[in-house]
Amino acid sequence: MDFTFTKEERRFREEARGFFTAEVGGAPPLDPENEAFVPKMRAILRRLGERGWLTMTWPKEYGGTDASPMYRFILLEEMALSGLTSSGGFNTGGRIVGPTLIQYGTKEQKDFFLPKIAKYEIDFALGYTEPEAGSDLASLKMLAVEDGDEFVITGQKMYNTTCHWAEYHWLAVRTDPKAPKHKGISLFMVDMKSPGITLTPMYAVSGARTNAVFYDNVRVPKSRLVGDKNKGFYYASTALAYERIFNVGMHARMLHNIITYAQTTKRQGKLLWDEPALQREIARHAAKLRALRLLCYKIAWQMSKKIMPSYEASSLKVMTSEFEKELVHTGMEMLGHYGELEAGSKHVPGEGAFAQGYHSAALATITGGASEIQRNVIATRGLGLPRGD
Amino acid sequence: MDFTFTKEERRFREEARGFFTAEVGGAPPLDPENEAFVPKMRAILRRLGERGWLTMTWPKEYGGTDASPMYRFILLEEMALSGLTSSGGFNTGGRIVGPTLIQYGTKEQKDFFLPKIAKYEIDFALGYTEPEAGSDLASLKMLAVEDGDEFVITGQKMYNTTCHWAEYHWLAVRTDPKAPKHKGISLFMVDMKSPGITLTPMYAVSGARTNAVFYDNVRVPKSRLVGDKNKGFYYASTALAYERIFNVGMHARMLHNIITYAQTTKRQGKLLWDEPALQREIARHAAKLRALRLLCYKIAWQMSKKIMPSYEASSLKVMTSEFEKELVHTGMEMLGHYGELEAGSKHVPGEGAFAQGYHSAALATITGGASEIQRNVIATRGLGLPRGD
Amino acid sequence: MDYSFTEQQQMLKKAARDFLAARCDKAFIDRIIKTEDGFDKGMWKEMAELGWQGLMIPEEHGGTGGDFLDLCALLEETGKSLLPAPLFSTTVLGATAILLGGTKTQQSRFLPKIASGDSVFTMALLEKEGTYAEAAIKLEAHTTKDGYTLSGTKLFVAYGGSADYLICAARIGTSISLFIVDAKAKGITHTPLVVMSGEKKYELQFSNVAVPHDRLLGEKDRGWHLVEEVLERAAVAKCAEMLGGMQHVLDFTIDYVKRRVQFGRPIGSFQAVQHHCANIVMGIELARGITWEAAWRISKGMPASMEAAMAKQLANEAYLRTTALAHQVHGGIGLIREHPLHLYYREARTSAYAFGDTAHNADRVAASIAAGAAIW
Amino acid sequence: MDYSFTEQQQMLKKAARDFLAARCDKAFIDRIIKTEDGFDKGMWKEMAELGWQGLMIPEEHGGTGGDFLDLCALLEETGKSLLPAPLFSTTVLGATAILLGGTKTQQSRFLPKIASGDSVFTMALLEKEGTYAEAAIKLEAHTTKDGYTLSGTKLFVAYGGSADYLICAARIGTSISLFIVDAKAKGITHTPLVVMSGEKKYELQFSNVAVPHDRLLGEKDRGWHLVEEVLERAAVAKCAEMLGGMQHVLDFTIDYVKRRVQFGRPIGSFQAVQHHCANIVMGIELARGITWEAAWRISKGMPASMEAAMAKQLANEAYLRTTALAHQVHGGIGLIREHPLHLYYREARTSAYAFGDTAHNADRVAASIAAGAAIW
Repeated sequence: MDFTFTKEERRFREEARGFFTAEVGGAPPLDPENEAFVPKMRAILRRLGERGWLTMTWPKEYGGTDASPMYRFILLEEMALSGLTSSGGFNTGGRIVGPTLIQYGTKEQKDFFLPKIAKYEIDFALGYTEPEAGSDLASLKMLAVEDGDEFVITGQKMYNTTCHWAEYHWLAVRTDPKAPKHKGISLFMVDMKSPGITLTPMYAVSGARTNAVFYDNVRVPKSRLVGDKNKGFYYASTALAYERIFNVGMHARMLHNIITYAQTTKRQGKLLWDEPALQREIARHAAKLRALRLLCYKIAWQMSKKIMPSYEASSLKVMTSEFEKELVHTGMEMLGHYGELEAGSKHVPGEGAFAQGYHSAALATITGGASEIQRNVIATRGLGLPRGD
Repeated sequence: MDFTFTKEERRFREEARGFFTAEVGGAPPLDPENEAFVPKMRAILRRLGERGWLTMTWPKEYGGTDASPMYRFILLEEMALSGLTSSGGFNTGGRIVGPTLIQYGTKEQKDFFLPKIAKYEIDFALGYTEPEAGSDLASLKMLAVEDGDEFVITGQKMYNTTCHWAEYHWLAVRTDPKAPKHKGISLFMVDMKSPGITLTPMYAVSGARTNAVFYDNVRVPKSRLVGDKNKGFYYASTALAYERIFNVGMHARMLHNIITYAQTTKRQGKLLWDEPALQREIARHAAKLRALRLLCYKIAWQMSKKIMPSYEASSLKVMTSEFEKELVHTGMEMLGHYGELEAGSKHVPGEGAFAQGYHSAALATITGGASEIQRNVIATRGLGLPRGD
Repeated sequence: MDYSFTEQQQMLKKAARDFLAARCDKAFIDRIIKTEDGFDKGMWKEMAELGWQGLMIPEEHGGTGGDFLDLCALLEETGKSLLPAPLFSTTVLGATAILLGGTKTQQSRFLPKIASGDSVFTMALLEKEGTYAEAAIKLEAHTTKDGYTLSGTKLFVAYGGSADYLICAARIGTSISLFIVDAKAKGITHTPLVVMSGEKKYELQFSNVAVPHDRLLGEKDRGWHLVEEVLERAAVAKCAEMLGGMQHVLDFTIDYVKRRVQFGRPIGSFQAVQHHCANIVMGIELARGITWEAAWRISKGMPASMEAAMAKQLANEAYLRTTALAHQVHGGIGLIREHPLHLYYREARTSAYAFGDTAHNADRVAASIAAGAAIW
Repeated sequence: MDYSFTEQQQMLKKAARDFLAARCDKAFIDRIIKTEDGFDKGMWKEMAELGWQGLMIPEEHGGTGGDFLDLCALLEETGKSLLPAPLFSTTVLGATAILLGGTKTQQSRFLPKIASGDSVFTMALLEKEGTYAEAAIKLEAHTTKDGYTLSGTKLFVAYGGSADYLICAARIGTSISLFIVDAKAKGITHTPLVVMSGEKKYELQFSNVAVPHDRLLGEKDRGWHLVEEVLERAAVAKCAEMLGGMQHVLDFTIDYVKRRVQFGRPIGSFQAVQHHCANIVMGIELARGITWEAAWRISKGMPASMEAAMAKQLANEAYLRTTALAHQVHGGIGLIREHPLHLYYREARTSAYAFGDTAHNADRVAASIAAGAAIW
């Protein structure tokens, strides 16, 4: 066993920390629920692209450096520690599209998309969920019909979060309505400016914008079909494997904020910190934070050893999102009446970070695979229990 | 609304309390895990029988006084408060067999059994569970075959807790192996001294004895069949309705013991009680105790209004048993190393009541219908959700 | 023993449900909570005609002479609909304080205006510390020949911007006195706070605000006792309101999981969803009984501080858990603002602070036990 | 970064698994824990031949020169089997104390006897208060011309009846010193305690027990420091043992729910059962990483008190939850003594106290944070 990073990994961490400190250090944390956040975040991602950091783990022939997933993990962890959210659907191109194209894309697709993704000139919006296809993604209904050199697509997507600014839609649609539902789905890369696409904005409890997306006879060239027709569900599922790097940098910031507030705020003449019940809660969170960090490191290590994590990713998804809720709960209870104040209010604690955390935490255990589905995966894939439902 | 008992109810409570104080007051609590407990408990039940208290709610023609279920509830609550367990399968005759016979029994059965049950001259052992039929009771396999005036029964029962002392077995057996599984079961009252019955003792984690029961061609007269043949599953299910009186008297004792220990034990020069985290835990338990008591009163009140509780009983079963575990957890954590001592050890706190509580709590959320099954019932019967499994 | 509402209470509740179903849908709430007042004045008058503001006010003062339990029964309904209006602050805080502590003159003067819907009341209690503790009251009252002048800052004052009168707690030396203050009096500065839920809250800064003698509420220097009496009622009334909210969330959640199909079947048939729903039910049941017992005790004039503190703990826990689990079974649809769930989720959070958070109420129960109160 | 055991550690674990599978089944445990000694002396010798007692002891003293991490790897296996033997007390408490604090002479004298299986060690630390606090040590040592005499009472001494030597903490005035005491010395009275789990525990009463000078362990008056070093290791080693136990419970639980059929299908296909199992897995994973990091840090000589306190909190929680949920999915069969589950359920409870309960370790972490320790 060895729980240290290599000298090179540590050096890279220093470099990444330096970069993020320069980019966001000092300034108040960017507010991901704010519209102004998108251009700022995209600018930062472009600067990451300039350094080749978005594609480190890609093969050299596609502009990467064949770096170990550990580096990508370190980058994301430092990013989260700096206060930049790692969620929100940013860099879907680099996280999901690029690796999928490298494996299944045509030469033309690779030549066209990969350099743009690497430099963050473009990004993609995930186009999976539909009103009737949430946890049960395979039941999606949006239909693509072949017509000469094109597919004609009609239907509705739901909660496609970055559609209002991403250049492309990474779209799952039904191409064979007669096949078993998992086997009639294909993936397309659709230019968001295509005629026939309309968006209806919707706002999450956290204030973040998401969209209902309507396709009305949208024509997409066949050259934008990803891999083989009707294998889209499989590609989409395996693409998730590239996403199995978790970190608890954000959680560390949240716990830090709680501790700082407790150690600097007096109530009835006593520091909040001096409440033993709160101290014990914080101690438990600190233990969990460290333990989760190790599990995150472990997955990154496994991936660097080419061991593909399976249920471990589900288990980390559940644990990190539920831990987020526990932290939020401690924070909210600690704040008392101040906990009801929102960003922008006089007297709001932590520049609104606590309230924002309360709203975001509601999403954490649902988006990206609800905890219930993840527990099913742990039980069936991880423990080999028979599928029941 | 009105949250008071009537004057008559209060007078009866005083009387019951006086009785139990005289019977068990002062003496250390009887240890239900101890073999010596059975004769003591049976003696107390006989004295209850002498007073007519086992059958108060029965119709006058069968020796009862047509009393409101509220009286039976008060009796059981006072019994639990006195330290006498209300579980352990005692008085299955009065709780389940009597009411069922009153509704479905033959005149001969009523004449023979009801007076004996009322005076607690006999008791019954519940004979439902089998090795392959636990939560899924309807899948029981023990077989009864008609032979002239008798049924011949062969098979195995499991965890039939009071079989080693009860006079009769309240036995569910399959009488029609070809019918759908709920529709081929009948109930019998079997004399435990019948040739062909053998018992293998087993001991629960709590130390309480239970039994595996083997029937080898046991001959039972047809006159001991309860109601109609093949309707036993229905009778057994409805019989549970008579059992839907819960109380939290035992929980009150447990919480009282925790508070007393905390208020009289010093550690590092400080009373345990002075630990604010413990105080908050106790306060939460105290709130839950009062709230649960009200829900218990509510069911008793509903029954006295002839409103048959349905899912409410399941919800009380889950809540009281899980509350028991929470209390035990608080107690065990509070005790520190002393919590590992068992009854009979030097230095054991609470005469072993805490350790006994730890062991008993393991059973609480399983026996009498596991919490998972009860939650299914709440969801399907209480909320009308569609059956899934 | 009787766990049911009287026929009259049931009629009151039914009328309230009908009125609110017709008048207080999500679009109405979304619109009203963005207004400066935070409530609809026309509707406020209609509520008065329905007898809501005067429910607990004696007939001689223009009310209908109901009791505290009646009011709680009504608040359970307004809690279901998240009614955005100063009904709680006017009745549970304002009218209660005047009923408990007011002189005959004060009662005759103010109660009819409450009952008629002419006056909106609220309480200005909390200050910088944000806790319900006597020591946290720093706003000072100085004696003048005509009465008093008040100086200091109040926080989290519900409808502090639209109220006509404030019940204001002020310090005179080491003790607290209460005053009925004109909310628009000279010297009061109103700053709106941005809060999670629909109830408008304000910071009020008092700078030498003159208050005449006859506005002293209750005995001088014994104000904190009166505050505690009001807070006990407010905690219980809040529990009733919360019960309505959580019950409504349960109702629409059950409705949804019966209809929503995933994996070829209604999601309500999945055990995980069923158990979440069962857990919501149990939380609500636990909070419900003790809330009504506390309300009943108060309406009968019996001591209820232990019950109130217990009820608030359990209601806080239940409402938060209800909305969290409801989110979980709703999935995506529950996470967008078009869906009502997020309003309840916000309400659960702010309600949990109101009139004592969970820790505050646990500490009160523990203090009672320490002082020898029986747990049974 | 490397989360795997070395090949050597894997071999050690494999050999242990094979040995324990052959020798330590439930019937063996049931029999042995009823004996007075609480362990099988023949087996103890065989364990020594396998190198277990000497695993962490340098080769010059007859051991195999492994490190603390190796020992923890072994204890994970003995924890799976609930091995009833004083292996923990002899190695983690006894050998560790002598390795950390013993003089060369003491090491040469005692370590070979530990490695060979000739001596059983334990620690006599806890007293009436039952806490791991310096102030709780009241047993007094008085200086005599030949050494010391000890008087007082020790509680919860593991294998206090069958051990050959005790590492005993005693008070001399305001500070603590440690002694290596002959467990059968004149003046020691042994009273067995009835404990939940298989480990035999005793009360030891010391009445003027004579201890020669050369049995002082470590520096006089600096004994508590040594105790803390031993406790830190003991907490982590206990976590490793607990991890083995909970993993084993998970394994046989999974096996059971795959086989057990109710309602026409394996109960492992019910979502409620699946989620219970998933919750067990997550609890174990959480405790596992931090336990091994702490063990690794100790074996590398790095500070590990924060990690140890964190690991013990999470291991306590995980083992208790594992056995509770395992009971829940086993139903009836898991509730009878014929089934091994109840042994783990008891072990989980007693392990949660060993070398610091959850509150104790939480308070340690909180104290570190208060003193400025980084949480990241």
